[in-house]
Amino acid sequence: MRLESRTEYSRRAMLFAPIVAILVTLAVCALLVAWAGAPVGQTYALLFDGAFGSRFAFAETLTRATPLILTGLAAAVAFRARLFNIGAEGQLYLGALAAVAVGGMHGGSTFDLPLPLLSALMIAAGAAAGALWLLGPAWMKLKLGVDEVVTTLLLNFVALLLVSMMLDGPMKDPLAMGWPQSVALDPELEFSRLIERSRVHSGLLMAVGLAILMWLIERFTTFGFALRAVGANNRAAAFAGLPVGRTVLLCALLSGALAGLAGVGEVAGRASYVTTDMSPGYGYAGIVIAMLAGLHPLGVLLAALFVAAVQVGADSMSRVVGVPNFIADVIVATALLTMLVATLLTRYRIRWGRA
Amino acid sequence: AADKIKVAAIYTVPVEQQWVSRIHKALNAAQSRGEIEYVFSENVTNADYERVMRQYAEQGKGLIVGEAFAVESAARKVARDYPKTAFLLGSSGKPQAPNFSVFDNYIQEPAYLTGMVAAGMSKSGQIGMVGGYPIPEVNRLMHAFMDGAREINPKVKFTVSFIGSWFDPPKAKEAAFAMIDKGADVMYAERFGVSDAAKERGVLAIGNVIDTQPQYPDTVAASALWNMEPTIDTALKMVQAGTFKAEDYGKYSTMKFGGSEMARLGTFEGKVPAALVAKVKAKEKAILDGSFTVKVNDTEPKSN
Amino acid sequence: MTESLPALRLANITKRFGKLVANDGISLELGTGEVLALLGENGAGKSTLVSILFGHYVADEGHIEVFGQPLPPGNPKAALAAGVGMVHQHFALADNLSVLDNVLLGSEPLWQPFSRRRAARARLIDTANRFGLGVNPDARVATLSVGERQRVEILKALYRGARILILDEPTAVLTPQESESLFTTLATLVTEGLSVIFISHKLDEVLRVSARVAVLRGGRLVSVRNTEHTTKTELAELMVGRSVTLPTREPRPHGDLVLSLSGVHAAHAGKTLLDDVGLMVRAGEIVGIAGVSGNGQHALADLLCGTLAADRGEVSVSGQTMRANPRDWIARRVARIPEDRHAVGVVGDLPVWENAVSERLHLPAFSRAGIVRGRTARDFTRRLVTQFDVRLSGIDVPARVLSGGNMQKLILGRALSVAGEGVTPTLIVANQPTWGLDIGAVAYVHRCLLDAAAAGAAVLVISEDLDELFAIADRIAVMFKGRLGPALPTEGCSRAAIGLAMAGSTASNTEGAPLHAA
Amino acid sequence: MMDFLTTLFDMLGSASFWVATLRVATPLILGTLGVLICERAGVLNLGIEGIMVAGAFTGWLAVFNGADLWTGVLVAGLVGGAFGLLHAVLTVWLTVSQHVAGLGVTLLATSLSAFAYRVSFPQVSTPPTIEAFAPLESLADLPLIGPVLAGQTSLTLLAIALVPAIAYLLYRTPMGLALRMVGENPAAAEGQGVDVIAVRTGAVIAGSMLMGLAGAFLTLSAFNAFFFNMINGRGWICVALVVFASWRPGKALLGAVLFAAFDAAQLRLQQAGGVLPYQIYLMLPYLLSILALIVMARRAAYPQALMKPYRKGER
Ligand SMILES: Nc1ncnc2c1ncn2[C@@H]1O[C@H](COP(=O)(O)OP(=O)(O)OP(=O)(O)O)[C@@H](O)[C@H]1O
Ligand SMILES: Nc1ncnc2c1ncn2[C@@H]1O[C@H](COP(=O)(O)OP(=O)(O)OP(=O)(O)O)[C@@H](O)[C@H]1O
Ligand SMILES: [Mg+2]
Ligand SMILES: [Mg+2]
Repeated sequence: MRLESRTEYSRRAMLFAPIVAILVTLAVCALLVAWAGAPVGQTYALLFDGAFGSRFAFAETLTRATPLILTGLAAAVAFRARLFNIGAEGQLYLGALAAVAVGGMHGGSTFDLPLPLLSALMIAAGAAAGALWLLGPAWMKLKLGVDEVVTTLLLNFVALLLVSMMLDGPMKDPLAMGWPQSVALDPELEFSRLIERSRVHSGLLMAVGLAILMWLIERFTTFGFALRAVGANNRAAAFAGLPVGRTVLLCALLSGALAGLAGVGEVAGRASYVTTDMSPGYGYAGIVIAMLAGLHPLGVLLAALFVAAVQVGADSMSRVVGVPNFIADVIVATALLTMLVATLLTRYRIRWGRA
Repeated sequence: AADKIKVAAIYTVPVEQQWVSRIHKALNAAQSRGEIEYVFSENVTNADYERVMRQYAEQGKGLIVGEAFAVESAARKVARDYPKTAFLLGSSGKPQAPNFSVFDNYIQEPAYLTGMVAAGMSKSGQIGMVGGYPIPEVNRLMHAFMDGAREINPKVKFTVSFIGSWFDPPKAKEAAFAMIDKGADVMYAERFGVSDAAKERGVLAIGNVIDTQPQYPDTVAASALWNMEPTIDTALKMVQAGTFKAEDYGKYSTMKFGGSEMARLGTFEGKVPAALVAKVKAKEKAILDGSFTVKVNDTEPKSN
Repeated sequence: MTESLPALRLANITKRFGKLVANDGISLELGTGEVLALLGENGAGKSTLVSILFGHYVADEGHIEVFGQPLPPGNPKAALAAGVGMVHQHFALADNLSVLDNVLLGSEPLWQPFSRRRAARARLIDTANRFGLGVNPDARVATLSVGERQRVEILKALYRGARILILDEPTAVLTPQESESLFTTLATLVTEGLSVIFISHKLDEVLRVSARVAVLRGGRLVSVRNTEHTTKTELAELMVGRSVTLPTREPRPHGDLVLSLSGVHAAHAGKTLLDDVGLMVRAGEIVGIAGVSGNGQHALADLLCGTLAADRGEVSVSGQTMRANPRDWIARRVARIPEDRHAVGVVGDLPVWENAVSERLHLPAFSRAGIVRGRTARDFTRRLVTQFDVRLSGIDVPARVLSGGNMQKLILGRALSVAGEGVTPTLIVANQPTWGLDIGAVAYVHRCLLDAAAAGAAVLVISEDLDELFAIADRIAVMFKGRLGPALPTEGCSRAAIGLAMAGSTASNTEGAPLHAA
Repeated sequence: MMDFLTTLFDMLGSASFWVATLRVATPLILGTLGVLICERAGVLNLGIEGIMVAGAFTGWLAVFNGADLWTGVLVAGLVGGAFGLLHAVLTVWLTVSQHVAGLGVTLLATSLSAFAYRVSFPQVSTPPTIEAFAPLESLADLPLIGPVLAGQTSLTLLAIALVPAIAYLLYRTPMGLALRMVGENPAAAEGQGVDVIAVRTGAVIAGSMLMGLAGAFLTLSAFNAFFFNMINGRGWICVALVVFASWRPGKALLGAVLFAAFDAAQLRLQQAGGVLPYQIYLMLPYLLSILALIVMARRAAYPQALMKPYRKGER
């Protein structure tokens, strides 16, 4: 077997590859459903229904996509500069925590500010917390040559413990009857609903806006150029006089901030307080989304929507069909892997036989 | 079959987790009695919890059972949106009219009794306690247990540690080993893994929430059991009769209602000194007749 | 000379990459004990042809016979077994492994539960001695000089018992001495009955070592000549399709002092890179630095490109002391041409137009308030591409798809326009500016440097190719072990003396001029 | 402060501490060796976390269904190898992103195990158990290390024995050389007749088998039942430890033992009546690991072709 680079994009491959990917996923899913002893018949329709079939389903998919877009962007921008930030999960939690620290003082006794200002401060604090959490690993990578994959990964554990400590200590909600959760955000600071009687919140607009902004930055600014150049070939970038170190640090701040904002969105848009299990791995999913999107900020929007839809749809399908809901994750994983292969096949053709 | 109540449960952890397993057991029992049609979703993350609640409500379930602890406000919102559905959720908060009832594992009474057994059985006067996280549901039982132990032996020493996970028996086991190495000879088994360490080292363990004596006949001396049947059955009856309303079901977890009990001594019958058994029995009676109340303390317990 | 059965027979080999026909129906024979030279412009298809022969690529058409036996396509293992050994244009060594490891790989059955390393080591040393290819078997490849790596590559082939040896541009990065010893080795090999295919852009070498010359152009075999009956001029014309004249230097007036180094010291990780280096270059003057790779030229080039800081000493351009920051150098109108165009010269994944402006993107000409002025930059690139004759399908293609020669022209164009269009740079620092380029491209690069000097730029050329220095430099200095000898007028230098100085010998027997500072 | 120091020294001097350390280290040793083999061949395998789950589950399931313990170990290895094959097909044959494929394999292996467990045991409320490996008391008489080894099971000894075995394989056999070469310069390996795709595939499968064993240790030795989430980040730690180890088997052992010692120490310090929040103690192993990384593994020399897909005939 051999892969051969396609000289030009094949329209047919671009169209068929994703379809084949989805068919393979559905086949795997059918097998599992049959194994669990449930009828396979309607499974597919239910899956689609669960993600897009109703106003509620679609709203849920969008709600799920919101943090995924942001963590996806966080990974995309960092990976673009070859800064392998595996720590979006931790940055998300710290972002959420910082948002509550600013916006959770009941009655506003600490920050006696007008509401819009307080809101901006809350968002900024979340972004800053995420950014600073990544700054350490980025600095260690630049100055000490310590691998950032390892440091960001390990710091995820530390971040979560730190959050847990805050929730047991200074930020514990006295009204939560001892349950370790943070004080709640001032209700005035919560993001507004985009759709009545649903969980879609204006964090989605923020996420989409940031995706577009990130695209503009990468595409049209000198910083964006430096980012791409440093990522693709940092020696050449340094030779051309680009500030490699500054670019990496700035990129780290940006990436961490985006992940932090995912946390802000989850607090202000959905949960209104922090708990240690508020993110079902959004940070890790972000890496997958960024790679599926080929690190393209606008591609992240699509990839995040895709992942969210499969998650929400498959989960809801499992409930209707009556199979263990663990199947949802199996379907998500299969969909991811097949879609990954599909995107590869739009660029390469498989040639069978020797060599 | 038309009048079977449709019940859905939503758990944030797999059904093997001790706490959740008790609810699951009671509902399975009701199902096998033919009273209900029972479905559940387990391991539901708290970002998904609200959606799952709404989906079950939309499916027209008569009763939705679950744990609201980390998703309190979202759960209450859903309940408001579906006033015709009965909600019975684990929560330390108050019920919310008209359809949001709460329960919790108020089993501090048998925990107190098992503490008495523990202190009475300990030769070293050192008791080890390994927990997952210091949440109120854990803390209150640990405190009651410690109070009970101190009643028998005021000088008893406690070592407490939390492993930061619900599902890491190897780690819980390590924590327990460390305590046993340091001289603890009775282990309070809040997590899976602790009794295994006790068994391997030949020391005693005290069970919690579930009864594991059949698995560790020579190790588990006593257990504080939580029976969810009184809670679930009461709720089912009310739903059936159309009289379900917002109530605090906490009391159905107490000994008086059969919601909790100290498990029979079983294999330890005869191994526990008669004098100690008598003291425990007396205390049990005092609790049941209301002359003794076990203090509820939800703060994080510390080693001493 | 040749026996009845050819060592190698290529019949009608055709290879396409997409629409491009890299090899077009090529048929060739190689006799036993023969050295056949393969010539052609950059991109003519030489590497492709030998890669097919070795099994890296699979030909779309045609077949190959080795000693009369058909060779299965696309299978390096089979090629090795048939006695074909290959030394790649870009070395195929693992830097982190030892020489022995690199050589040993693949020579033992994969599932053998042990490795006969001691025996292998002895055999390696033996082979090395037999062919005069001394290397330390236990050295890590990363620590070896380019010449030593070359030897390891050849040893790899010989160790496996190669009967046919393919050398793809083996001398491109070798010093004259190293080349010399390679030729001696080749002679030994041939007397032992090996057959050799030799690829080079250097016509003198080709004439010297080969028995026959095959010339490729645009993927086609255009001619096969007996070496005795051909000339450099004829070969150059066959390659390029027109006559090529290499520019030569003419006397020029020298102006003010531009570049001045004095007492410069640099070290890295405890190793001295530059040791008390002093140098002056005037406007309109071309100074060449000769030396064997690894004697501090890298450091000198880095210093003069602003990517390395001196520990001590004074570096100034036009009287201005310089800091180790590329932007400072760019701002002082220094044109920099790096040695490794792929790794340092361009960002291969980015489009040509972005690479063309990368050095000056931060200047108001190409950006405002951090926003790139895309149209201006592209217009500029289009002019640059036309002016410097960079052949490409569009300025939006990634720079990596340019051939070596075209990539070099792009870098040259970018560097020479650092001062802004139509303005001459103050100083040009060119490191190995013609590595791997074909004769036409070399002529072009030399022309550009000479013209720039004539227009008043000070030019510093670092090169291991003495022909190049003698062709364009006004003065030549030799670098050895971090020290720089005095820059002496080219007229007064002899090749032999410089060659000796590069090898570290201070014996100034020929002309009597001391070439070393020490 | 004095108190703290006495506790510390008491702890370091006690055999039981080292027994615990070695026990905690075992899955890390196996997992780290697994990652090491994959990465030496140039393939990042973030599937480890999930492969460990699958190994833990299937090894346990086999024994639960009546197989003997060693068969369980074998099953775990084979299942790990199967997921390794999947990862290899994706990353080595199809050359998709190694990051995503790894995270995908982790999600797939984890969720498939959970799904299979629930389909096989729909009604359990207490996880069923098996008879696990017992500690080898016969070793107690060995001098010095006897008391430490005696607390261990055969799987721990196997893990330790694998360290020199893998070092031998890597540095003293043709296969090991080929494996290192495809991770350094696949094109060069190809040029010397080595089938890069085959060697990489084999390495990923072999490495993943070790990851399967690492998981199985938790259900067949450290504990006797399978729980969801019981791997609890141990796989990720292995990925970090490989960098710490600079891709050397001996240092991998050292790293795993060091991390395990931090973890064992953390539990003991926490129990010594800490005034600090328990989370601080739980953080210690991670923070100390980062510190150790800074001290020991700065500018780690990566296998040069790590994460670089090899496509024949491309340059
Ligand atoms: N892997 C490849 N993919 C696509 N095109 C290729 C590839 N390799 C070579 N080519 C094409 O084949 C042509 C011949 O390239 P080749 O490397 O054989 O040239 P060459 O004669 O060796 O040049 P040089 O003297 O610069 O080394 C090139 O013009 C190039 O476009
Ligand atoms: N991956 C690739 N895809 C498409 N074309 C390629 C690729 N790699 C090389 N080429 C083509 O190969 C041709 C020759 O490339 P090659 O690298 O052999 O040039 P070169 O002159 O030998 O450069 P150098 O010797 O300096 O590296 C170029 O024209 C380029 O278009
Ligand atoms: Mg070539
Ligand atoms: Mg070339």
